[in-house]
Formats: sequence, structure tokens, C-alpha cells
Amino acid sequence: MEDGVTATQVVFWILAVVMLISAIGVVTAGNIVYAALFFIASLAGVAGIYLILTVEFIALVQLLIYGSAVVILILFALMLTRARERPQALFGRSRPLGIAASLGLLAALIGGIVATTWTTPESSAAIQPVGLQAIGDAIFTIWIVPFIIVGVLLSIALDGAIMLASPDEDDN
Amino acid sequence: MDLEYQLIIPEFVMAGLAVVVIAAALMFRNVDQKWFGYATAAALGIIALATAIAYWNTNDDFGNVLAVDHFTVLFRVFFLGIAFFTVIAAVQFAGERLKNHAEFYGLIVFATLGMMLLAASRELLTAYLSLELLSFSFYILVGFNKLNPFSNEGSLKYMLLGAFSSALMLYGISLIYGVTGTTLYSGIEPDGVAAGRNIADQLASFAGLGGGVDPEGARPGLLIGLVLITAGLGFKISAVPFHQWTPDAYQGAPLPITAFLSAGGKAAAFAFFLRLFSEAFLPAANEWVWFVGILAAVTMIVGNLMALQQTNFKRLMAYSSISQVGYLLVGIVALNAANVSQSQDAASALVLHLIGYVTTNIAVFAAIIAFYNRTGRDDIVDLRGLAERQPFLAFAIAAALFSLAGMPLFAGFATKFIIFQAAFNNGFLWLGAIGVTASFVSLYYYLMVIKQMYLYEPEGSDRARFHVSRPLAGALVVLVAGVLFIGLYPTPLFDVIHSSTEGLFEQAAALSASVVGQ
Amino acid sequence: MPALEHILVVNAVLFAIGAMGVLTRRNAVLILLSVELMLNAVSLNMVAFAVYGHVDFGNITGIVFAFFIIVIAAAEVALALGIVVRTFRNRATANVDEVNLLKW
Amino acid sequence: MDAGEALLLLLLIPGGTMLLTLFVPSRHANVVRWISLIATTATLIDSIWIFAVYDFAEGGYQFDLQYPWIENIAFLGENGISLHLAVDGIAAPLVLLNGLVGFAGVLVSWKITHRVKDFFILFLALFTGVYGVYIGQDLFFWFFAYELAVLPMYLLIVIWGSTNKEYGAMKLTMVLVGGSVLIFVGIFAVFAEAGAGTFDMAVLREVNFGRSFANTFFPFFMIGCGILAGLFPFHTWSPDGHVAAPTAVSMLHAGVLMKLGAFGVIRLGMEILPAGTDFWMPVLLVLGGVAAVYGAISAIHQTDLKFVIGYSSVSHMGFVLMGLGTMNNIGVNGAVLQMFSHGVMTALFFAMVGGLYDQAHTRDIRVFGGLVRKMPLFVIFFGIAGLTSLGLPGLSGFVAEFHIFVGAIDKFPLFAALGILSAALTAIYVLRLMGRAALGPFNPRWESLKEISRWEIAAAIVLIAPIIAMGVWPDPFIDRIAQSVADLPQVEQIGGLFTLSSLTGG
Repeated sequence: MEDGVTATQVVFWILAVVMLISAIGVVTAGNIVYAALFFIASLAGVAGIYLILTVEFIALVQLLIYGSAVVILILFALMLTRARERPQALFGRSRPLGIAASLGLLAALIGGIVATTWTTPESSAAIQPVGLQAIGDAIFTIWIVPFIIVGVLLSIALDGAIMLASPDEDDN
Repeated sequence: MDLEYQLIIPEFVMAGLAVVVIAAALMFRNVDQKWFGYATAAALGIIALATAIAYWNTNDDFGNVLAVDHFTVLFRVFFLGIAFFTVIAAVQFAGERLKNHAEFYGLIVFATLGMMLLAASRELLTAYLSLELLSFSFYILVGFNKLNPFSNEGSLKYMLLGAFSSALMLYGISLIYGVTGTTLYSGIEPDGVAAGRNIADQLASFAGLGGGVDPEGARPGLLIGLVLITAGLGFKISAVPFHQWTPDAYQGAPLPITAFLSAGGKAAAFAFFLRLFSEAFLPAANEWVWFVGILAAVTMIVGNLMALQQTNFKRLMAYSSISQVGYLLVGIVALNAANVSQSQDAASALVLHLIGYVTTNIAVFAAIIAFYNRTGRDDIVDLRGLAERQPFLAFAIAAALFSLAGMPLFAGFATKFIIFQAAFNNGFLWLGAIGVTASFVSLYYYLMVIKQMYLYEPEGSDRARFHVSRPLAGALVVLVAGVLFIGLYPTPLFDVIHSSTEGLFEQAAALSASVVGQ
Repeated sequence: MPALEHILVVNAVLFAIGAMGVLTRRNAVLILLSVELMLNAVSLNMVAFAVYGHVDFGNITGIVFAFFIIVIAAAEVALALGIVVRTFRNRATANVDEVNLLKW
Repeated sequence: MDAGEALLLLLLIPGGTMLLTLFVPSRHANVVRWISLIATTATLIDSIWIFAVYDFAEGGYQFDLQYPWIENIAFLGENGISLHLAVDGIAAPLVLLNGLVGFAGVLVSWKITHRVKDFFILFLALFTGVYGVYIGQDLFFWFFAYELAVLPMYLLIVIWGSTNKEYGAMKLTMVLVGGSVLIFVGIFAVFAEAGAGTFDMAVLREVNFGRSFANTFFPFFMIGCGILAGLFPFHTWSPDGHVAAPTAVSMLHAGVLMKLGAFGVIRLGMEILPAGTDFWMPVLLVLGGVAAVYGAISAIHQTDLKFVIGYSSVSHMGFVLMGLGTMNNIGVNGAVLQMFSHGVMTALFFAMVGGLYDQAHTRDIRVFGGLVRKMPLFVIFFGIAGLTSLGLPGLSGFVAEFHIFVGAIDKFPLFAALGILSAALTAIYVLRLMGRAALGPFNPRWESLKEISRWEIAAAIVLIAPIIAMGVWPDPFIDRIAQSVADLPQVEQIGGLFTLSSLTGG
């Protein structure tokens, strides 16, 4: 695409950098609550990129589900497990190995992505925003089975989480 | 789009059954819980029979995402059978040692539903969601003994690594989607999406069979996608080096769930593996066959060597099941893009070994559950003198372990013979040789268990003979008879399997026919 | 619009960062957050492919995929936190290698 | 002749009895014993009938019987894996041998009181497996039966064995199954190389395997099977296993199981891969000769009766391998004769040792003396076994060893000398044994010893009959064997159908 540097590209890179830096914050922060806050920033960056990609629906879902529900859940769990009392024990012993492995993964991924010729449209003008109605139609026709499965899955997760977390009469 | 809902009635019935079981058990708290177990088992048995009768001659497709062919029906019945025996074996155990029976039986049914959907999926999104349905049920079931720290811990590790592996697999799926532009496996259905809009057609271009993608340019992305999917699947089937969760989850889980996990979980993941790799990825076989081969070899070697050091029976069975995964992977390696009939043999051999392994493994665990019900212990040395205290259990365990070691009379011999044969025939002599040697090593640790039962006298305070509850003993008899039958005369079963794997290679057969025709 | 390769590279970096978190962290909640980062990278990948690569096919598989992934991720978090809370009740720790009755 | 059902019966009778026994409540020990005795009697009669009816004038494989097992795998042809049974002149005497030893084994097991039902089930499994190897004509079933014959040994030794049984059983099983790994790989290689899409030996025998392929894979069969035949230096499992095993199992083990190894070398190696014999058979000859001498020397040093006989088995199986290694008709004839002869002789040995041990609770030959005063029949039977062992003319051992020596002299005179040395060494330990334990000064410690039981006497008579029969009238054996040996590819014919009877003018 030879469109030159456009405003969207600049915004994209800003968002990308914010997102990646916050992500690094998530995996390196010495305090769990900070990590959770970095996580929120990272999620917001991802949502922004969704907006740039013109899929408002997914951006909305991202903000609603991750931005509110998941983050609140995580903060609750953090409070319940009082993890702040153990700030020294956040990294495992095999840390260098983990870093090396993930750097290897990164190199392989980037190498593969760069070497691959992806099918792309001739110009960005060809990219049409996907409407909400089209998504809805698709979910309830082609993807009806996955949709039902997700429904069952959510109820299982709910049921299981309640059952496991709820106090038992033998609890002390 | 016309959706033929009658094709997936069994799945709906299963979901309904799970809800009914949970609701009923919550409603009638004063009824002895074992009746819910037996009712669930009976329902599973009836559904299995009805499914087998009603769908055997179906060869159809539900909205392009679920295939209802012989393969699906075979695995539906197979999974229902696994769940049936698991529930029968679990009733006494659950009654004495677990709470929340409603969720226990309900989740077993849900997990079975996930397996059934997984075997039927011929689209990556559906397959992934089915796999998660299955995995979520198992995460909860493994941690079901909620007051037992072992159970919590097994569940936690299983869940975290499971989520990690899902992420790896999903990334691989996204790359495959990026390369091929679709998530459908293959395009058998004539009134489905337009021609060429499925993974198999797109990948066929690599084999020079014509198709949509640029063969050279897309190769690196495709390769990474395949590796990541294999790695993700490797976690689910617990292939080395993605096996770390297995011993912990197996040891932490309540025993019936360990049985269910080792039998059903593995069988479902392999049904998925097989359908994905033979329907969608077969044209690119040359790209992936080598790393699946290495995976198989490493899994066989490490699984067996680690098993040699175990002292806990559940951990031993965990490593034993890892080594069995290696043998099963040999069946995947024997798939061959250029030779459809040979691929079909390999797939049939894999399914045959899978059924033999699962039958055997459930037999082992059913016997161990009966033992545990009495003693509450599960270390290998605790089995001392079992041959004196309960000769039938000892016999069942010994027979099943010999079968796992691939000894004649029992299922393992015939099924391993055929699956290694498939690998040898595809030019993987080294892999077959490793497999044979590995199964020789495995004999040693199985013999160590058998030795405990037969060589020593009973120890400890409880040395009396004991009885096994009737349903459990009956199930055990059926399972051991099945192990013997598969070992002595697998032909009828193999015929059924062979007719069921035909559908997996329809597109490949059509493609190679068109190439020959040109 | 940014180029597809650029988005993919950014996603790959995000994915690798998440993987690093899984491999180096020992707190269950932090591992979970790292997995969520990886899932975010996947969703972005899916959406990018759907938007760029295959518009001419008129298919929105990738977007639907991303939607389902987000939903599943939420369910996963809920379930995982249930297990974490349960473990903490019994053992008073949320670190996976402090819960070491079993070898990690 | 085609009455292949007779062969099927050899498998069905013991196999069916196994199943039947499963349903007999374990408290009815005598019912189990009688059922097993009836089954082995029936198979013995069947074996005798097969041996008698085998048409040696016609030769070749007879009693052919084939049922398909798995057919519709694409890589397998029409009869990919089938239950294919047949016997030739080499297998016929061995079938008879198994019938005799199995029958005698049940008789001497009569006094087992611990978990009788399990014992006989496993015993019959072993027995069936051995038959399967002798009459199997399909590599899949051959291997199936081979493993089936090895596997029950573990439990038999672990549950009913004695001295160091845990070690002996594990060593035996792992070494033998390790050998079968080689066979397994060899079978697959042969299958793939032949490309005939079948495991049927009758088809594979017709395939002309190239020399380099045969040279590569012949050792897989030679070593894999040879381990079971006590091939030096893999023989050490054998004495340990013998010592640990209960009496009847020792009988089957030394009497028929070790023969499976030598038989496998003929069936898989010499028949399917004849091109490999040129290169490898001299190796087998050397190793056999070494085992013969080494086994005999080791036997001299032992003080445990079972170790003595265990090492003598290694020594005698060394003769068998030597005979095979000569690759001429006389030597191979002798090897097969020796397989039969040693089978009954060593079974007799172990039956007698078992009878003695059950009363004396020791097998240390240094503490025995003058047993003839208390147990005359025992001494007579034991003596017959010993004299057969050292090759006394008129008993079966002489006929067999004579053939082997003649065959070896023709090809490798040096090794014939080695064999004769080993025979001399055998004489030393056998005569020493007899002199000290049976005849020497009576040790008053054994005042309470009684004659061996009538079951053991019956077993001994069953086993002595063929020893003497073969010693004085070997023709029925030689006729059958010689014809099939002459059909083996690559076996050199010297002096026409040379037999002992032609030598003695009988």
C-alpha cells in the first residue's frame, strides 16, 4: 500500500506503542495491582486498534467485557487472595529460560510474518467497514452452532465458578 | 440457509440431560444420590443406542460446521460409552467422597457433549469452542474435590496451562485463517460455500493440485500456523514437551475423573486431531509430517522413561497415557498426502488403537476405583497382595496393563501391530522401531505393578478379602471382555472404523482422482 | 490504514509478551492476565485478517471469531478466578509454585 | 493330507479349556486339575495323530488351514493377516514334543496347592502359545503366539517360583521380550521389503529377498530368536529363570520354550531370508559351539541341581545352534533331533528334580548321597535322563548328537572337536552328579525321604518312552525331518538323504 503516512497510521502506531508498553508492564510489574492497571491500559489500546480497523462492534465488546467485567473480576480476586502481601514472589525460578523461549517465539513469528506474502486488497479504499447487521446475521445463521456452544460454555463456567468458590460447611 | 436440526438431536438431548440431571439432583436432595448416577448412566446408554440406530446411515452436514457422517456417529457412540462406564464406576466413589453430585454428573454429561461436538466439527471456530466446552468441564471436574488441596492444585495448573495452550492454538488458527482465508476444513458439501473456499482446497496448491493460494509465498505463515496448532493440540493430548500438567491433573483429580480425562479427553482431542489433519491439512502433509513425527518419538521416549520412576499409581498412569499418545501420534504421521487409501488405513489404525487404549484404560481405572473405594489409597505399593484380597480386580488390572504394554491376547497387541505397520508402510521405519522399543520398556513398569499384586502378601491392618459392588464388577467384566475381544478378533470393529474414516478422505480422494484424470 | 504486516508484527510482539508472562510469572492471577494478553493478540490478528485479507470473499469469519474469543476469555477468567479463590481458601497462596504438593 | 482341523484343535482345546477354567470356582481345585489333564491328554493324542499321519513321503507343509483375520486394509492384500496353520516335517516332532511335555507338566503340577486355578490357566496359555509358534504360518500369529508363550512365564515364576524368583522372572521376561523387539522390527522389514501385502509365510518364502537386505535383517531374527534358544552371550536369563521357576514351568521352559528360539531361526531366518545364511550361519555355529562348551563348564561348577540342568540346557541348545550353523542336511537334521531329544530329556530332569526338592527342600548336590536306598525309581529315571544327556548310544541323545557331529565334521572339523569336548564335559558332570547324589555314601539326614509320587512316575514314563523309542528306532523321526530339511533353501546335501539308519544299515 503506497498511501504515504496517514493520520490513521500515526494513531495506530501511538496506540500500538502504548499497548505494547503496558503489556510489558503487565508481565514485569513488581506489584499485582500495578499489573492489573497496566492490563487495563493495554486493553484500551487494543480497543483503539479495533476502532482503527473499523470494527466498532468488537471494540465495544472489548470495552464492555474486558474493560468492565473482567477487570472488576480480577480486582476482586486480588482483594480476596490478598496477593499484595507477597510482592517478592512474583517471578518463577526459570525466568531467564522463559524470557529466552518467548524471544525465540517472537523471532519465529516475526520472521514468518515478514516472509509470508499475505493476500491484501490493492488499496485501503477497498476495505469496507463491516456493519453490525452483517455480524448479527452471520452469528445467527452460519455461526448458530458456535453461538449455542458459547451459551452452554458460559453457563458451565458460571456454575463451576460458583460451585468452586462458594464456601463449604467444612471450610474453616 | 436451511439448517437441518434433526441432525444434531443427540447433542440437544445431551444438553437437556445435563440440565435435567443438575435440576433433579438439586430438587430432590433427600433421594440417595446414587440413583442420579445410575439414571444418568442409563440415559447415556439409551442415547448411545438410539444414536447408533438412527444416524448410522446418515452422511450429511449441519450448516457446514458440523459433519454428521460415520466418523461422527462412531465417536458419538464411543464417547457416550466412555461416559457410561465412567459414571457407573463413579457412583460409589462420588457417594462416599464427593459433594455436589448434581454438578458432578451434569458436568460429565456436558464434557461428553463437548467431545461429541468436537468429533463432528469441521470448522475451526466450532472445533475450538467444542474443545473449550470439554476443557472447561474438565477444569471444574479436576478440581471437584474442593476441600482437597491436591485437587485444587491439579485444577489450577491444568486450567492455566490449558488456557495457555488454547492461546497458542488460536494464534495458529488465526495464521491458517490468514493464509487460506477460511476456517472450513473441506468442501464436500455441494451446496455449501463456493468452490475453493476451504482449507483443504487452498492447501492443495502446495501439493501442486491446483487451488487458491500462492504456494511459495504463503508457506512460512502456514508452517508457523501448523506448528502452533500442533503445539496447542500437543497440550490437550499431553504430548511431550507439553505434558507437564498431565501428572498433576491426573493425581489431583478424583479417580473417576482421572479415568474420564485419560479416556474421553484424549479420545476427543484425537478425534479432532485426526479430522483436522486428514480433512483440512492432508494436502500439506509434507509440511507437518516431520515435526509430528519428532513429537511422537519424543513423547514415546520421555513418557516411558518418566513412567519408570513413578510411585503413585495415578502418576504412573499419567505417564503411561503420555506414552500411549506417542503411539497414537504415529498414526497421524502415517497419513500421506499422495496416497489416500494408505492415509485412510493410518486413520483407521489410529482409531482402532484409540478404542483399544480407551477400553483398556477405563478397565484399569474402574478396577483401581473399586480398590480405592475400599482402601482410600492409590500408591503402587498399596496394591500389595491384591491378588489375595480380590483376585478378580488383580486379574483385571493385570490384563489391562499387559494390554497397555502391547502383549498378545489383549487389545494392545493387535492395535499396536497395525498402527506401527502403518508407520512402517509410510517409510517411518525409525519411528516404528522407537515405538516397539518404547513399548518394550513400558512392559517393565507395568510388570512392577503386577509384581506388587501377585508377588507379595497383603500388608497393613486391612488384609481381608472384599467385595466389589455389582454394577462396577459388571462393568469391569464387560470392559475386560472388550479388551480380550479387540485383542483376538478386531476385524468387525476395524471394518466399522474403516467405513467411518472414509468420509475424512472424500475430498482428498476426489482431488487425487481429478489429478489422475488430467 | 496501517499495513497488514505492521498490525501482524505488533500482534506477534503482544503475543510473545503474553507468552513471556506465562513462562516467567508464578502468581496465578498474573499468569491469567498474560494469557489474556495472548488472546487479545489473537483476536486482533483475526480481525485484521478479516478486514484486510479477504474482503473480496465477503466473509466476516475473523470478526465473529474475535467476538467469540473475547466471550470465552471472560468465561475463562471467571472460572480461573473461582479456582484461584478456592485454592487460596485451602492453602492461603495464589502462587502456582507455592502450591507444590505436586511437582510443578 | 488336509485335515487342518487337527491343528486348529491344538489351539482350541487348551485355549477353550483356559476359558472354561475361568468359570470354575477356585475352591474346586481338583476339578481344575482334571479338566487340565483331560485337555492335555486330548492334545497329546491329537499331537501323536498328527505326527503319525504326517505324510513324510510327500514332505512339505501339510494340514494346511487358513482363515482370514483382517483383510480390507489397503496395504494388506487379500489375505493380509490370516490364521494360517500348517506343519512340516520339522514342526511335526516338535508338536509331539509339546504334547508330551505339556501332559507330563500337568501330572507333576498335581501337587501344587497354592492358587491352583490361576496356575493351570497360565500353564495352558503358555502351552497354547507354544503350539501356535510350531504350527503358525502367518507372521502376525506366529509373533502373537511367540509372545503369548513368553508372557505367562512371568506370573508363573513370580507366584509359584522359588529361589530369587523376583529377579529371575524379571530378567527372563525383559530379555525375552527384548529379543522379540528385534523379531518385530525384522517382521516389519520383511513385510515392507516383500511388498506382497501379506504376512503369510507361505507367500513370503517364495519372495526372493536381496542379499544385502537379507544380510541386514537376518541377525534380527537370528539374535531375536537366538536369545530364546540361549544364544551365547545372551543365555544368562535361562539358568536364572530355570532356578526360579516351579517344576512344571521349568519343564516347559527348557523342554519346549527354548526350542522356540531355534525353531524361529529355521522358520524366519533360514526359510524366509536364505540369502543371509551364508554370511551369518558361521557366526551361529561359533556361538553355538562356545555355548556348548561354556554351558558344560559352567554346569560342572554348579552345586544347585537346577543350575546344573539349566547350564546343561544352555550347552545342549548350543549343540542345536551348532547343528543349524553347519547348513548341511545332516547337521540340521541333528539339530532338529536334538531339539526333540533335549526337550523330553530335560523335562524328565526337571520333573525329577522337582520331585526331590518338594521333599528335601534343597537342591544342593553336596548334601545328597545314596538316594538310591530311599528312592530307587527316582534314581533310575534321573539316571536315564543323565545318560541321554551325555549321549549314550541307544538313547535319543546319541542319535541327535551324532548327526550334529557328522554334519560339523564335514564343514568345520575344529568345531566338531569342540562339540565332542563338550560332550565329554557333559559326561563329567552327569556322572559326578549320579555318583555323588544317587550312589555315594548314604546321608542319614535323608532317612525320611520317600519315593517320588505316582504322578511323577507317570510323567517320567511318558517322557522316557520317546527317549528310548528314538534311541532304538529313530527312523520315524528322521524320515519326517530329513525330507523337510532337504527342502530348506541353502542347505547343502551331503551323502544324499544321509541318516543314521543308512549308516547302521538299519
